[in-house]
Amino acid sequence: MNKVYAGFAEAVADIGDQATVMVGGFTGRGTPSRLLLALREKGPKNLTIVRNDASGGWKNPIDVDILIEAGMVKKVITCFAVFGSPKKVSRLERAALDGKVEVELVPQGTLAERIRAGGAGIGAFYTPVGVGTEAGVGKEVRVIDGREMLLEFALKADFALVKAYRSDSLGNLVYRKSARNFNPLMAMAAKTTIAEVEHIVEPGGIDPNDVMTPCVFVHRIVEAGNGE
Amino acid sequence: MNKVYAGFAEAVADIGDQATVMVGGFTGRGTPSRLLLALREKGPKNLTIVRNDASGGWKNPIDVDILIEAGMVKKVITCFAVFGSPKKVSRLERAALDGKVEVELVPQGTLAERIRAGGAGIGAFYTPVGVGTEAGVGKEVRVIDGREMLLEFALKADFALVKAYRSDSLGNLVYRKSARNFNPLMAMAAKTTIAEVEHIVEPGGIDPNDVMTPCVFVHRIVEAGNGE
Amino acid sequence: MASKTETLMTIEEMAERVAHELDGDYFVNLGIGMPMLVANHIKADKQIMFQAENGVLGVGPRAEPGAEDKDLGNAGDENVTVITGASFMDSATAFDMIRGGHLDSTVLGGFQVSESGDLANWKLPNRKLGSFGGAMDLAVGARKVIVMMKHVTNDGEKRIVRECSYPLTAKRCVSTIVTDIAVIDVTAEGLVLREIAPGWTPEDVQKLTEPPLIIDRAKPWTVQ
Amino acid sequence: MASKTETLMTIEEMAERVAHELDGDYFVNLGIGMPMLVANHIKADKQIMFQAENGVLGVGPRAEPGAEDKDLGNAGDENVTVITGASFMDSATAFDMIRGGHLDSTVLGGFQVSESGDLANWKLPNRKLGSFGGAMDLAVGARKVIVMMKHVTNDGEKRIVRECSYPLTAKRCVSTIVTDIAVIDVTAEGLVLREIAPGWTPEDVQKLTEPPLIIDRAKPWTVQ
Repeated sequence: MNKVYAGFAEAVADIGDQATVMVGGFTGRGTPSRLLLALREKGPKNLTIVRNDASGGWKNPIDVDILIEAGMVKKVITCFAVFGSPKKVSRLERAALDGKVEVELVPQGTLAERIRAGGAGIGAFYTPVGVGTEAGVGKEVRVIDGREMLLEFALKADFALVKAYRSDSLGNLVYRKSARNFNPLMAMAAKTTIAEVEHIVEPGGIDPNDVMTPCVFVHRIVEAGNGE
Repeated sequence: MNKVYAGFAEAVADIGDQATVMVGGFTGRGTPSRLLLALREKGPKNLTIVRNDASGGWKNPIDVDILIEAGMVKKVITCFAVFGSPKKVSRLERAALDGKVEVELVPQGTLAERIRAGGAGIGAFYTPVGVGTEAGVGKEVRVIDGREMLLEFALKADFALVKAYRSDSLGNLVYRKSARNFNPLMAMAAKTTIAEVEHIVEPGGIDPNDVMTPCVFVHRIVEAGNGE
Repeated sequence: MASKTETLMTIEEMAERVAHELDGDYFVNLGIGMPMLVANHIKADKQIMFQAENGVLGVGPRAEPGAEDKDLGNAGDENVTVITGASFMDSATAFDMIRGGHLDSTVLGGFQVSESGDLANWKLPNRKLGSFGGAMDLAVGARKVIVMMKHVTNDGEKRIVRECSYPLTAKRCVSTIVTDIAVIDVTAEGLVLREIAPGWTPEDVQKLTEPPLIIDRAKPWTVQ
Repeated sequence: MASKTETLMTIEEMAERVAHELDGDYFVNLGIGMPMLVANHIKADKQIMFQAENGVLGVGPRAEPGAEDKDLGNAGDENVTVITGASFMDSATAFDMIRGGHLDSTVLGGFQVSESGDLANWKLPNRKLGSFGGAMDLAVGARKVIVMMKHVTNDGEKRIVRECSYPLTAKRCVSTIVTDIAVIDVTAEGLVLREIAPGWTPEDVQKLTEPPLIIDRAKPWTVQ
């Protein structure tokens, strides 16, 4: 039942080929950079990555695009595949244009909700977002309350790599400011959730009212410090 | 933009006949008793009440069943309509058996999720809970990922009466311990959310990381003290 | 049946037996009523994080008189405490935990369990209204569902049946049944009689059980 | 068009004009890019709670150099601050707020807007891949959608069109379009020219706009 791992390599050692991996963070904020570096080092192939933004290019240079560049990724489910300006080509865009990586583009709120549904045992849901757009192609439409809505299915993963500010050694997580974003959702949606945390405290060190991800959702914790 | 109301009567003054009213709390914990008393005093008719438990009979005697007893309720959407023992008859059970109140019984997780969906702009969702039971009668079934699931629709309300521990004067809410329960969900799902709070503090008195219901979901606040 | 009365396990003994069944489980929800007694029988060296579906992970013992907290109860409105490492959450998250398959097990009361593991526990058939509570979600969502109930009704009616005649809580959800005379597993082969209370034979248990039991693996009641 | 160049509103003037359009709104999301400039033009006596879809309600000015917080940014990865009364939330809740219709308004950039208020703003037609970001949710969910864009492309191509030829963001979602020459409302009767930049006539604006404009209510550009 000990969830605290000494190193990042150890924590990602069983992420194998074909795994589906969710990666928390929004731009660089709340991104588990150390786990991403360890995963690149470990080097599994044909990963499916679920991540808000996959273009890279933010202030934090360690992002999921390092896995794409390393040729480890076969598919990316994301909201941001490219930069706004067509002049700047993201690693994902290049890989996709070369036919090396498949991209499933999802509206951001729908991505958040699909991940939450995956963790919550909800099979699918109807959202008004994306109707009549490329996001709705091939999807069922149903009129609810006079409004057309798309049927969207839950997303689950084999692993979630999340970043937290604090954790107790049981795995109760607290996030800080806008670094929360997708982390609590992904923590719920994976068979194995691995948290990179800045500080690990003893049980009792976090007020039960302040826990943002209860320990039931977290399987491994590695302390990173805050010096990234 | 001032959300702080001086009295409970004032805060519920526009809840009229036929309104759908969600009431936070689970047993007596987190139940907005003072708002319920004010609503009984105001006395609108033919209300639809959405509430986790509607049997009453808990430690806190001020519960939604006081509205049922006052003849103000035409329909209740709830998980708990009766006491476990058939020997003790709840006010709701008696009113339902007399044909005075219609009861829509919903599994608890489905109730929570339907309310959340209402606030989140999700039209409906599929859950495996209730398939093959009375909870599934007349509902669409779909197999998702090899599992039969029921289609359940979002719930919204005209008003939500919620109970919080602290609020700032902008309406950012913090709940305490297990008094949180349905309150944050209902706060999102109503056109007008009225919060009974123990203590109102100045803006800035609540750490932005600790806000449980952001002020965008809250329209009226009344200070109750903690002496109930 | 009257001649056997003296060897029926008490509710506390049943609760103790269920506690043993939770070995290896860590996140557990105890249903309202009889199942809540199980908490008293968890060995001191074994930590369990009890979840209460009203939004508590890490429910501890009942609050001492005078130390009750109006904002802290379990799903049955009992004044409880929390253990170190507990957390509070809203009802949606509490049920994400349940429905999403994150709990190792749940212990529920029962009126009837069928051969295929269907559970009926929320309403007596002659009652017009009932309460679903969180039972349907727990029965569907927990990875293991243990039902704790007396083997037969007070009127001697069988409760382990081919098909439930009482309103269902969930289909094919029960893993194990702990009664006052037996421990029975629901398996793909059928109901397996795993343990028998002292003084009972497999044949005795079969007489009070509608579907055929697989009895060749039956052992004496585990005493901790 | 060349002869009119000197009277095109600048991006800052457009942002100022959009700010005026937010009168009475309190919860507002500014899209990534040009719309973010609007925040600089909110009058000091008027408080707005800006939402950022990465999970901030109450975004304040950019962080001063040296005072950046690695855990605090807006949806465009800018280092920002928060105002008093702000709150943080996860992405699901941020989008519950958006999709659930809780925001008074959003300001989005645009490539094209159609007569019926369809918006295209996420991908140029010649590009294979794009980014949806949060634009689709904002366009569908906010109670008022203001589009801020230049009236025509750099090549002089009309952007306010009968039907969008670019990939759609959402159908029938736009309330008002603020361009560098006009303010136009999307109404059930059609596009209503509400304001015109200095030096322009309604007929000039019509020439650069594909669908017919209702011009009889056109007024001069509002200067604050």
